[in-house]
Amino acid sequence: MDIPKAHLVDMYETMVRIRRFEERIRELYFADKLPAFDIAAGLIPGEMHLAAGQEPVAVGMRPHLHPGDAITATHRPHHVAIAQGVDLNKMAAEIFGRETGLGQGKGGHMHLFSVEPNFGCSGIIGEGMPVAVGAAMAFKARGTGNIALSYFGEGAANQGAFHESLNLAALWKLPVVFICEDNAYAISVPKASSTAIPDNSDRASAYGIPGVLVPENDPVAVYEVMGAAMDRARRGDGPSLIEIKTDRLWGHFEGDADAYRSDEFKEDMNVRDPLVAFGKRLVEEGVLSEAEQAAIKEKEYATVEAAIDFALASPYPAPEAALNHVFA
Amino acid sequence: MDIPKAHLVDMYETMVRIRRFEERIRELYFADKLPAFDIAAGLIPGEMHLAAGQEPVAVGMRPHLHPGDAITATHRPHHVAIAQGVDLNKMAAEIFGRETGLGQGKGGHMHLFSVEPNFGCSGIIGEGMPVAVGAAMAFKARGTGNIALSYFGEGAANQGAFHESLNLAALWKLPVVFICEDNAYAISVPKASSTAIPDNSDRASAYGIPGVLVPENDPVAVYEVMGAAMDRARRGDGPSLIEIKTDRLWGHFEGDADAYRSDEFKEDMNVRDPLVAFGKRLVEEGVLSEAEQAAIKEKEYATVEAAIDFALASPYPAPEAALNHVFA
Amino acid sequence: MTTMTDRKLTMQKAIAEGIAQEMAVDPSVFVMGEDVGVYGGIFGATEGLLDKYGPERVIDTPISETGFIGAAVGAAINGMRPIVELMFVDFFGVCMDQIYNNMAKIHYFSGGNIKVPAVLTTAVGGGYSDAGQHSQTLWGLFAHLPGLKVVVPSSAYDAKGLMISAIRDDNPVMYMFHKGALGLGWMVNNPHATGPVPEESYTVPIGKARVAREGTDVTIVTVGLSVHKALDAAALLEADGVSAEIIDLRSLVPLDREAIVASVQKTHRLLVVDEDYQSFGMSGEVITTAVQGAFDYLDAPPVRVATPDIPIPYSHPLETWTLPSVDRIVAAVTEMVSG
Amino acid sequence: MTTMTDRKLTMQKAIAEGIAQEMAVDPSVFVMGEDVGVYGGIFGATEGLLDKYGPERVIDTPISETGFIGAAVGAAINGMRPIVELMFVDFFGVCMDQIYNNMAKIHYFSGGNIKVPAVLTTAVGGGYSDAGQHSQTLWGLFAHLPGLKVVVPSSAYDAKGLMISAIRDDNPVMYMFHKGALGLGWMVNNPHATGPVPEESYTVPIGKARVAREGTDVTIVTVGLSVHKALDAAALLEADGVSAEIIDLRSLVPLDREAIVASVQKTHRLLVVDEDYQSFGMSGEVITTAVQGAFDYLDAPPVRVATPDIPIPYSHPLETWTLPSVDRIVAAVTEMVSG
Ligand SMILES: Cc1ncc(C[n+]2csc(CCOP(=O)(O)OP(=O)(O)O)c2C)c(N)n1
Ligand SMILES: Cc1ncc(C[n+]2csc(CCOP(=O)(O)OP(=O)(O)O)c2C)c(N)n1
Ligand SMILES: [Mg+2]
Ligand SMILES: [Mg+2]
Repeated sequence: MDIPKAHLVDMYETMVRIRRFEERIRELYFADKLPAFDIAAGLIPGEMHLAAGQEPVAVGMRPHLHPGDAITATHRPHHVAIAQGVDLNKMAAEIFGRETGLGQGKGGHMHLFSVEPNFGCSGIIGEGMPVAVGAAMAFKARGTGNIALSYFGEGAANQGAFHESLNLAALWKLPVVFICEDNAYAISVPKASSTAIPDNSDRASAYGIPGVLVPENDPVAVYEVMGAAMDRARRGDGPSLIEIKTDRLWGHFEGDADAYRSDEFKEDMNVRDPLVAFGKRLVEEGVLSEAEQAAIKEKEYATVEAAIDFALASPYPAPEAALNHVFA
Repeated sequence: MDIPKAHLVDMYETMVRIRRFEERIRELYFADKLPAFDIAAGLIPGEMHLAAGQEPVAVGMRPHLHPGDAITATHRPHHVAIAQGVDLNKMAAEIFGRETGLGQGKGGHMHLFSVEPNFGCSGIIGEGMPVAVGAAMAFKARGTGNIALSYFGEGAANQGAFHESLNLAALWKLPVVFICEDNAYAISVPKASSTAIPDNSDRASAYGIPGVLVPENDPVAVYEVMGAAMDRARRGDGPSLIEIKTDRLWGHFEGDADAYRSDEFKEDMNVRDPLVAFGKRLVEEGVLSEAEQAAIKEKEYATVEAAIDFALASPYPAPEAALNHVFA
Repeated sequence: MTTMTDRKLTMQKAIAEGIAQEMAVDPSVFVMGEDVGVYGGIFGATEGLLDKYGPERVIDTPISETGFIGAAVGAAINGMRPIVELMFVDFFGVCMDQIYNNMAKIHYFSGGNIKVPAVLTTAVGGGYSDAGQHSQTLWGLFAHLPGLKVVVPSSAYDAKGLMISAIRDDNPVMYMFHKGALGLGWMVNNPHATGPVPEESYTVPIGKARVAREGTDVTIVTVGLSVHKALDAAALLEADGVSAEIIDLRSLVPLDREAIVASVQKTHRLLVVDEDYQSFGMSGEVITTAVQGAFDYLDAPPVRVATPDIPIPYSHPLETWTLPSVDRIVAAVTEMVSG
Repeated sequence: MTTMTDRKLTMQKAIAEGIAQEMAVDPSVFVMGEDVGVYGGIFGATEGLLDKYGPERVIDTPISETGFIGAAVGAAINGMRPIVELMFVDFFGVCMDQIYNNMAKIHYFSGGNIKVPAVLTTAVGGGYSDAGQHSQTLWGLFAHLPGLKVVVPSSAYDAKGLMISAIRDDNPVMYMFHKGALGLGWMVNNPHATGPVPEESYTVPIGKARVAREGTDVTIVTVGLSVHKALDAAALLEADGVSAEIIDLRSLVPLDREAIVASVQKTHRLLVVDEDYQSFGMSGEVITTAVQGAFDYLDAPPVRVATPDIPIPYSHPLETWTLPSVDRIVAAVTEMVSG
């Protein structure tokens, strides 16, 4: 790995932070919903899509980001938001529906928006892809030197917005990187039942742009491929399409019985947990000892806990505040 | 040309019929709109998209059609409808807004629907593509042995519906042939300003299906390629994507000043008029003499004239008939 | 003709049963949509169908709503009777052309020659903090556009009967079920969501409202989950000596204007409860119907309790304040009758 | 502040001039859409802009409405002020998600932190036999959904001023121009389509209705091309001794409810003329506004002249019968005042 150690450590720290955040959200999500699960109840009501297992997809681009770069993410946004550095306190507060949240409680977990860093996500499949194209248009017109990253699932790659966005970005040679998080399932529908070809990265040829497959759920592989694609975009050479094979360790949303995936599939997934694997490798390669990793854990856990404490200590918005912010 | 003579003659006759129909519609369209063009005036008000020059795209599939095969066409539908054998009298009557029309005057030139033959078209770009997929699903479920053809322009190939339709048809191995009529322009926008790669047929690889480019606007070439694709679909081997380079001889719609295409471009197009070229070739190859072609013209002109006479002799629907047929 | 029954079902099971029974008798009926097969529908509307009828008739689709809803149109005009699910109505924006311009208009454009017997099922409604892209009802929007019938059951009995009517209808029917009225184990517990449902097949006519409760002092016109809220409100109002009549529209298209007018002529007062956005929608249409049909009978201006013209907010206190509630209904009626 | 002017422009030229003037002063303004460049917009709304501002700021797009309208959202939240054209409003179905769920809601979701200053221009309306997929107005549908301002100019003066207001507005504004009101040489000749337009830049406030004609016997509330029809009808009615007041709403969102109520309080009668589909739309909303705001003033039930709930038919006699007309307005008012 001829990657600066600082980058490796940063990616590891971020993975730990993401995983811990997802674990804590999961615990608190269920805390007051069980034993008789009621989606409307508790500190965090509503749907909750967690990304445990998909950390490599998010952290690999992190060292290559510049301030002002735009990211559009999906209904499963936490890992990407955290990797970009979205304020964790405000993000947690939003998820808990508090006044101090990114959107003062109006958006919730699928609608996290941040100005600095420049982040957005959405509950509609494919919706963020054209937005990334437009962000790139703005960067080009304004000469900011920024690029846009657009995350989407392998299920989203069959939505019309995918096609239109890639064509526009390629046609106008815009600084965008499209990143397909291939976790093999769209809710219960496996990729083979939704996608006519094995690899979405091969669809890049329909737009005359580079398509790269990252076949392993590994932050280093992602780091390298994303680095090249982001450089290319920043240089003005146009968009790329990256597909990364990754794993959604948990259900589609919390409360999903996940009966559509076999026990074997789930077991295999847990065995290859990317956080565990990356930690081991960093020990092996002498980048971070077990003790150092434990220290990182402690620090990151504290960061996450502080964010959750901040959220829980924050007030709910006043009910009539619902009327604010429809128009500027 | 090792094509049965009957097919060649049939294609020529159909091309003559189509061209004559378009010419006569054009004349009658302008007749009472000029000198001060008013789109709302005259025997045929509204937009009028004519397909003169695109006859090869339509007639090439004709000898391979079976009864019950479905076709979905575009806002520029006449050539395809005529080639499939849609009742010319009722079609003309619809275009003239008469009670005897295919839709009793409700649909008009962009909304021609026929049960036998199984034809439909639409004013919305890409709208017919998923419909063809669904027709093919029905044929497969019902075991009718039929196939569906979906026509669309090269401009439509950048619409999301294109992507979703091809993916579904490929995924489910449905009997559909997708036919891109590449006339190089979408209204004023040239293909190079809208499509990130030169040939849409190359987009077939994004769905793992055959993609075939027909580089010349020639009924024989279309006949051969369409024959293979239609056979393949009928055999149960799934969809194909065919792109045919063709020419729209006139404006996007009648009344279009067509200033966005150079005089040279237009001149070249007229020089290579496919009807003229095909006629010459049939003489050269001894398929149809000039005299025989003249006889065909006479017959087809009479057929077209009879359809227009039928339309003009038909009454307009009663105004309140507007209320009928909202629901069955 | 339906027999009396002691059997109780949730609305979710009643929907799935209605589909299953029609699939049994009509081989042209099939189901497609995202997660309708193995998963049984995110809201269970297609539960058990894959096991019964197999993957040729219960088809899991890619996330391609324009593609597969358009395919339903093509299948419907070629001899099939598809039931196609749009998982949440909020997603209509990615596929609306196929719905309103194609499915809804082909019959008309064809001068009546072509029929499009498709059922478009979709989940609607909020109340569980799913935020602004997963909580809308939007029925006013669909009812505004010609060519689609629009039904919204509020009870298990109606849900099954309207589903069977919808499948047999030769027109496209949009079948909107409210998540909160389904009786799902994992959704807000709702006692009104379970009710008697005959085992045999039966129909409920599309276009006929139902008097969900008789009353004399005020008419409450509503639909979907708000019928339940209105019933709860009426019970409270009864204690205050106010007798509310509740009209459950059951279908927005066709709209049973006679039922609205007749009730207002009787009670002289009208409240419309609408979980859809307040302006330019159902509430204004119902009020206009009443004003035009019962102008001289009205003792007070009609009132509405609806979702204000704001995106539906995520946070629990915001959402609770935003959606129609029993409290808001009681308060509105109380003010009207005392005013 | 605007100066008096003798210069007359068509509405089409006034729109293009408004855009051009804002592009001159604000480099963040750019235009994109199908055929907006070389062609100048199918209805001329962007005429001359490519020559003036070049292809970087006047961008012809592929036929990818979801793609480029979504891109307008991305550009708007990243420092630009896009004007994006949806060629005909009828095409909204292929891109509605980007409009109503994204452009319209991001400001809200972000708790006010992010602004989306985009203008979405679109052509509306029928009357020239373009049939059911090219003749709709659909403004009621857009006004039903929160987060978008919706403006509909009827005069050249308003067209320019509203365009400049829309561009400067920090919210997404849907700017709907009626094809028949543009004064296009190739469209039905319409004398009302040309009017005085100051050369300098000026704004017309969004959300304020305009009294297009003062009167005492009946209020006609309308918008777009129907304002012209109402004016023609009012002239005929005047000859019959009926004095009609005409309110041109100019914007549906925000809706100037005060103007509606004030006029009805004065005239005691209301007719709504709406080229959009009749049910579940603008006409019901305006009537509800009047009934709630002027209940005791109304001498007769409000009436509407709208497009019935049918797809817009192609054939000339059918379409003529379907759309609101001067005759239908005159007949409706005559019946109301004599009834
Ligand atoms: C347009 C649209 N259709 C359907 C849905 C419902 N839905 C939410 S997540 C999801 C699956 C997405 O799969 P994928 O893109 O692979 O992302 P993943 O959930 O695996 O991260 C679906 C179908 C939606 N939100 N938007
Ligand atoms: C969804 C949609 N967008 C835009 C239009 C307007 N429009 C009508 S025809 C056309 C150009 C179509 O180009 P192409 O697909 O190449 O077909 P051609 O006209 O060349 O036959 C456009 C943009 C439309 N009808 N529908
Ligand atoms: Mg996935
Ligand atoms: Mg073309």
